[in-house]
Amino acid sequence: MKLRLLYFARLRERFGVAEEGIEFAGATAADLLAVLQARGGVWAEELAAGRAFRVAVDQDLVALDAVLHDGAEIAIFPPVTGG
Amino acid sequence: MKLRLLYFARLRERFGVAEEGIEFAGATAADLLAVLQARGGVWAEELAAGRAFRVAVDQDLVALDAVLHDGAEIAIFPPVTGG
Amino acid sequence: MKILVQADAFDLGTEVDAMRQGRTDIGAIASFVGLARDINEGSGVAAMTLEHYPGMTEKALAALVDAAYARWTLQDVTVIHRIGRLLPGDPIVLVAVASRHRGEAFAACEFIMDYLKTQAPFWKKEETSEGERWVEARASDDAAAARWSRD
Amino acid sequence: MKILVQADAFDLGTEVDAMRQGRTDIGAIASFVGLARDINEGSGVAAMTLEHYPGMTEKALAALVDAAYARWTLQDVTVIHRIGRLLPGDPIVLVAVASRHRGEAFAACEFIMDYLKTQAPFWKKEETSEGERWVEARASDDAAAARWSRD
Repeated sequence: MKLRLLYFARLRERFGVAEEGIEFAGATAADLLAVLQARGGVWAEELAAGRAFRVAVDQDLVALDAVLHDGAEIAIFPPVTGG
Repeated sequence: MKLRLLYFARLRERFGVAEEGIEFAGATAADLLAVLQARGGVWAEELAAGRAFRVAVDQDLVALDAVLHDGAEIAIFPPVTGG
Repeated sequence: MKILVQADAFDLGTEVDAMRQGRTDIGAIASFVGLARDINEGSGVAAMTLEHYPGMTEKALAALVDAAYARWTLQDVTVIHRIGRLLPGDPIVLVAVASRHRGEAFAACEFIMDYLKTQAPFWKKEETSEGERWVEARASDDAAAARWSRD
Repeated sequence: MKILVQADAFDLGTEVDAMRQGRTDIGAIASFVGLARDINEGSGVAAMTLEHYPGMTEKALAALVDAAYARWTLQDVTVIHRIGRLLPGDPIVLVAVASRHRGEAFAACEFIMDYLKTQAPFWKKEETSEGERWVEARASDDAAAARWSRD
């Protein structure tokens, strides 16, 4: 399936990318994170188990077992700090 | 001792008086209430045990065992309803 | 700290702007405005008149605000309560609390309102279609104030 | 209901006056303004920039407000959150809640702020004397939001 990935705030800066399109063969958000971690470097570091980040699918916060669908907009970002 | 008595809101209207000076021979707020109840009529009715009213001495809310002093300003009024 | 008892209307924006004027250390301002409603206890209310106990009123409000300062770390507090005749829609009372942190601002603002409702000597008389009536105190207001002593 | 995400400043008085304009059925308006402070975590802050996730931000704020309407009897809610670069003393966020009764207005206002802090996709970057830094989420904000699910 094709996914559109968005990164925000500190993660956007660390990864050096705000947005990308990828072809994804897994099923869940956790599978996607494994793909991204496999890029190594800052990806492995920031998305390691135990690091604090959030995942949204089509603009709703989800747990890591959320099942993704073709054309989904997946955002990965640090815990929010507005208000 | 001499006391200045003030009445507010519904009690002021029921008693038909906003303020009076009295000579008082008792000791506590409860003694004063007994004196006022002894006037009978609306006084006995409104100040009966179990009726909801408040007593302030020199502009502080007090319990009925509060000891009064010469020259005190005693206010008797219904539970407050501002705000 | 600013405590006023007045017949005149107040303006929330003006009061809150005055609190933060020239300051850059305030993180949170919680505020409350109580308004005269056109219906109370099932009856239409055309107007109300607020009576108070001059002298004790200011003293009671100052004691409430002092208690809030003693309990939380606050940067400024404004309390304004109107007296006299008010129409439905008119603001009656304003409480605004500035603090570094929102939790303290919210708590102190609600604490002051809850105690004001049970401790400050104001009384409302309503003009309804059935005639004039004094508003009765509510058990729910006593319960709201009592929450703060149970912590 | 009014939800705005904007770079421009807002005015508390204008927003609250708009809520009560022409109405005589509102009894209580609780409001909150969060402001940019000149000090955070012990460092001087010269300015901050608020980033957000366009699209999700509006959706998340609407969901928070819907949750508040579902939980309490509310008459109107306004939420405005600013984005972009702000200076110390600048207002960041406004939440105002109108209800017949003060307890509901206070609770809903604090609930919306607590969840906004943990659910709405905004991020603050501060300019301090030691350079730029992203503000870290606070455990106390998670705890504040969690209170509302424990009732």
